[in-house]
Amino acid sequence: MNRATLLLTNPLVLATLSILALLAVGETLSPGFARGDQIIRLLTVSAILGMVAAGQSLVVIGGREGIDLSVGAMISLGAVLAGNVMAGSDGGIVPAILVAGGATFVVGLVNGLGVTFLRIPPLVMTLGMTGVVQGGLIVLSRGIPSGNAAPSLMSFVNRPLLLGVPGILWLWALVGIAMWFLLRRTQLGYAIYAMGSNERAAELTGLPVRLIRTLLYGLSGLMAGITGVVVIGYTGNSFVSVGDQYVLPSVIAVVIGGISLAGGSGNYFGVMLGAIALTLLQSVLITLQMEFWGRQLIFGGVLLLLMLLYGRTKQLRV
Amino acid sequence: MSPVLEARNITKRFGAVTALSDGSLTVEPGEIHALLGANGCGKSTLSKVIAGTVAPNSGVLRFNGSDIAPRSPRDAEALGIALFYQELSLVPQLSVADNIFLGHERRTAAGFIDAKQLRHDTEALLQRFAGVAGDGFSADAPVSTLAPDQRQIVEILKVLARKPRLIIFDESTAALDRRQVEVFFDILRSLKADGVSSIFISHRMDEIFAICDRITVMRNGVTVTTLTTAETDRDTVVHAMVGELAVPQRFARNSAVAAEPRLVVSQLSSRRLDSVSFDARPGEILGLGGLQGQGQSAVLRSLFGAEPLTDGSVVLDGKTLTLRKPADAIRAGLAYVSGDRGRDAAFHGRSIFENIAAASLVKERRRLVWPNQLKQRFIDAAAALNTKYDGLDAPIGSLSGGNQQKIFISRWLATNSQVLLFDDPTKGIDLAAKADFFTLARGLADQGASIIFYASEDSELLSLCDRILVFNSGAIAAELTGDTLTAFHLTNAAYGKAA
Amino acid sequence: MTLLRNRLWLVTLTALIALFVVNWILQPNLVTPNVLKSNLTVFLPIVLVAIGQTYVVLGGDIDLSVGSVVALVNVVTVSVIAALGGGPGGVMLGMGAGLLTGALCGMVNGLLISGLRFQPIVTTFATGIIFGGLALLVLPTAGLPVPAEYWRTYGGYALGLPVVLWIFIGALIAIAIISRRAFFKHLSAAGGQRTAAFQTGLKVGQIRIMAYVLCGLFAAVAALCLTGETASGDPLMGRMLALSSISAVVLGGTALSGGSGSAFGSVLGALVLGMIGNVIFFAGLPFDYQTLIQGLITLLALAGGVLVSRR
Amino acid sequence: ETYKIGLSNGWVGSEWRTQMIEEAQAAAAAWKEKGVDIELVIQSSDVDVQGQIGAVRNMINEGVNAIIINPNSPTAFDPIFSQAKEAGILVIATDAEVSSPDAIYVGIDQTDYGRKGCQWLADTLEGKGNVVTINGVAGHPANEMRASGCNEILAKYPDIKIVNAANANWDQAQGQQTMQNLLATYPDINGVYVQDGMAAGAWRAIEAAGKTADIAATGEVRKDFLDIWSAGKFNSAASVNPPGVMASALNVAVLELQGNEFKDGIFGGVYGNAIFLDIPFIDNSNLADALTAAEGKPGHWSVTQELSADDAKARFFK
Ligand SMILES: Nc1ncnc2c1ncn2[C@@H]1O[C@H](COP(=O)(O)OP(=O)(O)OP(=O)(O)O)[C@@H](O)[C@H]1O
Ligand SMILES: Nc1ncnc2c1ncn2[C@@H]1O[C@H](COP(=O)(O)OP(=O)(O)OP(=O)(O)O)[C@@H](O)[C@H]1O
Ligand SMILES: [Mg+2]
Ligand SMILES: [Mg+2]
Repeated sequence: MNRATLLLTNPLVLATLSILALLAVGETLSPGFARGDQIIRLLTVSAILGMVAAGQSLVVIGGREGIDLSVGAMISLGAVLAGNVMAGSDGGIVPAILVAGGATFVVGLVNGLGVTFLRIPPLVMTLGMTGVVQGGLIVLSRGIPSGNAAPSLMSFVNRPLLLGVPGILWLWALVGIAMWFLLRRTQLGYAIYAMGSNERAAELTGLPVRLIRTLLYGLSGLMAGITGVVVIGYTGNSFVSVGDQYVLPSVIAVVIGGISLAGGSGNYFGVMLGAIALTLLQSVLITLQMEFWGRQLIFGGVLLLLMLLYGRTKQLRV
Repeated sequence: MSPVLEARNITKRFGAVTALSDGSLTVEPGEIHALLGANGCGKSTLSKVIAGTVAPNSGVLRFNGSDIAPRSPRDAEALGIALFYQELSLVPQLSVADNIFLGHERRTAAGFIDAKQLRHDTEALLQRFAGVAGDGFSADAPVSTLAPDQRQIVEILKVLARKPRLIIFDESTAALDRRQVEVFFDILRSLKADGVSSIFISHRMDEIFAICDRITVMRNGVTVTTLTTAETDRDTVVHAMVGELAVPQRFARNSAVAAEPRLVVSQLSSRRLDSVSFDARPGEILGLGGLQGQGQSAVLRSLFGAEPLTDGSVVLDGKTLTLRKPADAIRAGLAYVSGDRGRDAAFHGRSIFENIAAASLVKERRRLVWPNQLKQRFIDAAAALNTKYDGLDAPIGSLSGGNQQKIFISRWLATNSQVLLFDDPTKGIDLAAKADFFTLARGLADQGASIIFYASEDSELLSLCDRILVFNSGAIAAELTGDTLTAFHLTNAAYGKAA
Repeated sequence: MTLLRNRLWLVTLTALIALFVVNWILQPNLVTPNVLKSNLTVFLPIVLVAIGQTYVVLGGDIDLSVGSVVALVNVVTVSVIAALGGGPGGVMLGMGAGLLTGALCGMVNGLLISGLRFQPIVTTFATGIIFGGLALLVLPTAGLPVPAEYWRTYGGYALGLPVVLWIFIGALIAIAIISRRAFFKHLSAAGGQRTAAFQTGLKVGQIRIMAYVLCGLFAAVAALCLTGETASGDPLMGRMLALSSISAVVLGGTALSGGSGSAFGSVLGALVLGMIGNVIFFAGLPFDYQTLIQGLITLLALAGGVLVSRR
Repeated sequence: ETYKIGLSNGWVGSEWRTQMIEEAQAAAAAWKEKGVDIELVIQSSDVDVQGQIGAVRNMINEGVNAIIINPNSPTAFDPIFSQAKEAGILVIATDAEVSSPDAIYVGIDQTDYGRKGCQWLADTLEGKGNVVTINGVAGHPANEMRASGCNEILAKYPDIKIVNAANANWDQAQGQQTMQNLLATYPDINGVYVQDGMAAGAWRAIEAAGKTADIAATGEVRKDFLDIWSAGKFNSAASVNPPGVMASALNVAVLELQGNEFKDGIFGGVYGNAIFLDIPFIDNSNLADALTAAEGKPGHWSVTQELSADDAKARFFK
């Protein structure tokens, strides 16, 4: 394979190209689409998706068919808890983050325990957990005022903080750096790739595989909870299904970002690009003047095209 | 007589790796033809090209006088070619019978699977290995419940059930014990009598000289020569395989074994072990011998915390160890190298650096990883074994099997462990790599390490070990030292109760 | 224990019987022909979809698009029937068009995933969006009633037994036949160890496509049943079927990693899921606890099923 | 007197539905004072159409006197409602009309809901300007009816141009994101028709773009939003779909069960089986009243209205 094809099959390059292409299409369809402030708003939405996808990435890289379908319910849980805790006051932001993140971290750990110690397939465990968390939310949110976002949280998410860029984007950048550091500079990161690649071998080199896997699901929960806090900052208040729309996009962003669903490969920068590409695609579709079904066809079709570019599994005859 | 198979100038590249640059092979009707060569020289790749599993980049294949280009294993099978896959082609979830006749199920008139016939045919085939196949080997047993040797037998029977004209056996004896190999050889001979040609790939020189008519030797993806067994000898073959490299045959025993034991193992018991007690000294290479599956691997894995113990104690340097998980053993200074590297060692798709680093990170409790602090150490460890690789950032898959195994040994050299547990580490690696390994093992012992070494090949134990514990049914049946370190005593002890 | 390993559905059956007994206690008139028939009518679509999903899962894949396939088949069927004027011939053609649509959807999934080697989860999610979009194109909003004979027949009796029971029996016969074909073994092999299946000379690609087609077909039959139940078209129908069919498959003892399991188990799994809903209903729980309790019981059942199969 | 009444709700994604059921429960309790005992059998969970049909079947098997349903489909219940009728059970749909001749509908006219919102918009824009609409779930009957009611009005104004119609699935966050994209694409939007929770999201986007003074947009009627509306001095108005519709339907059901007969000629609607309730409308003229009514209520509380038993009797029965 020569350099050029190698470059073209690199997920990072592909995602970047998709982003540029989508921006060009958007700008052509509606001038102003690729304007600076508009791009920042798009990035804000991407950041929300990107943060859930961070947890999703860890779970997927960790292997054993890792996937977390309960992130949606956990975002809702985080948002509802955070809304109630901060109840519209700035002083409540820190406790809100702690409560939301803490609760979803625990839910995630339960997912992890089910997956590792009871050996329930992740798809099934997290799907089942979704039902439980949603049910819990309905019980929880009844009668309790579903709270409001604190003003500073809302301006952190929606208004420029530094250099014309909202705080949420700085936070996302921080998450990106933290993910890089975690995956490339800590024993935990090395262990995640190792166990994703070959669990048995990881055990035989002394890595506490089950503990780590449990922790990964916990971290995915934590990221979902924090995303919930961000979401309530974005929408102002919370409701029980606010997180549902992020579940499958978080998986798709991971795949577009070049992380194989088989585990043991990929990195978070690709996922960040994947989240941006996916958000852009949805935006471009909204600006298209067409019936809903037409947008659906294009959305599905573009996903398939992306699959064609780099979501393909290995050939049997090599 | 025209040859059954002619392969000429076959080339195959996997991305950047050239697996075959000139693979050629000619097999006569009714011949047992050995294909020999170091790890990674391309034997399996050539076999897979012939069997249609791998698409060659160029080259010519002729079968029974006409050009062929099998595009799938199905095509090859239709021609009468079958391959025993080195890594086996069994479906663990299906039963022995289902596996053997997969794709060849007899059907009733209505098109349903004829379960009765299937069972009947399977039992007829199993009959061939009756008495040597071990417990739990039946037509209905799921393959996932079988031991490695039993799986190899299923793969052999599966190949036979296809009634091919040419069979390639790619390391089909790797997990078989002596009695099983004998049965297999009988099968080979009867195939030969029926005019079926076989290509036999093995790293066991004795087997090749025992059964093969001719020997084709490959090196680095190129076929170097074809010899007639009757007209050649071991040394000639070895020279053809390794080129200029000399292979030391015996390794001087260490005279300076310390008197005080370092590792004292008493009364180890578990599902597979029955009160095993022994000790190991610094500077000593302690061998574990006996027929396969008598508890040798179980001892090593138990010592490493990878298999649960029901009873017993392990004392290292005067301290009693608690071995609940491998990390306990690693931090106490133990290391474990398995011969089944694909399953037990390789982080597929990850870099060589990551493959080496894992154990050091655990042993040294490094929470943070700064690659530059570790690189030199890893390069040194790999160099100690003459490992050939492109750089620490290359993926592990770019190396041949033998070189991969060297990396997995380097993984433990880098941790500077003092007690090394080797679980058939040379399985399926070539002679040159074995020689590198033996030299290294002896060197480590000389520097004061204790080595406990299990090998499925007796000759390896005899040439390397200072002392051998012979296992039978999970217990130590005999201890061989000094004058009793001979093939005769070893075989005797191994078969003591079993036969 | 080996008995259990090969007959995982026995565990599911036990759970089903337990739930049935609880249901019976809570609802004394459960064991009357009408109520039983009524329950079977409710469970039949998920049973059928779960059967189809089993074959895909056995082959080591997954189909998240079944819900949209059901919707698409439903709107195609009612539209064709309406276009042809609603006579008996039109109904037949409409049903035929529906089955064909289901098979085609399965074929598309199969070709993409097996032929072009796309990743199954994301691919069927994408095709699900596309099929859903097509359903909205065919019938933009719910409506278009089918002739009364259609749903009267579906809800009625034939040869002394309810039609829904005949369909259920037909489905059991179909899975019994499939499980005794070589195809079933080949599918298990393709899902259990794909390279091995390929090296053995199986047409792995075709086998996986066939599994998707079967899945599409069973989804289509489910859609025809739903059409009989709802007597009309609804482009948003069946949105929960994908995930609940996967739950049913897992409850029935089929491994999500492929290679082992049975469609019969999935039938039981689907019935268990349905009975859980019944028990929740008749337990008379406060309404805001219904979702939570249902979620907990379902999770416990899934966990329990997986656990037992591991022993 | 004792009646057993089944309440079926097929979606639990919003507090509106919770309030709907709570108000129905309160209405049932209120009948006790009149000497009528009402036992409620409630099914309220996220189900698809056949799941809800299952619940209705269970209610029939349980032997209820009446079933009040917020249906997940307008047409899918025809066969099961005919079975209910055969069993002598009164079926009343609320919130969304059903096609079954064996049921009646008691609720608001969703088309009129759309008409009212867009009439206000057209009046506010003085009959000219660029308008975008953000609708709920495509293909959902209530959404389609609201959209058609709105379009019917706007079509009367040749100078009003609908530049884009998007779908945001009745989701607040999607409403916000969609509005953001629309604002970026069409810098000269004058009016927005958007309904329910999506409206809060849309207004958030309008606020973020600093265009509250330039754009007239419909809103919604949860207390949260009323507060922001009032504080931000939005140019807004909203039709109210009161959660009390189910309670109203319950009152009608009891009256019917008691043997009262419907007046002649009161049925109308798409399927000729509907009796419509009034649609309250809130704009800046009566916003203050709505805020007074909402005082002390939780943030998710929606402006509501219930037809009392006596009023129902007077209006609909002979
Ligand atoms: N699928 C593959 N992808 C990439 N490289 C491969 C693949 N299969 C084989 N190789 C490489 O091709 C070379 C030849 O491998 P092959 O398996 O044919 O060797 P071999 O002679 O059978 O060795 P061994 O004795 O260890 O079995 C090796 O360098 C190996 O790493
Ligand atoms: N339509 C049916 N009606 C009744 N029982 C059925 C039906 N289909 C399958 N079964 C039974 O359900 C069980 C599971 O079916 P399946 O064929 O998957 O299992 P199996 O382990 O292959 O069983 P067998 O050895 O009998 O083929 C079998 O015992 C089978 O007889
Ligand atoms: Mg080989
Ligand atoms: Mg069977």
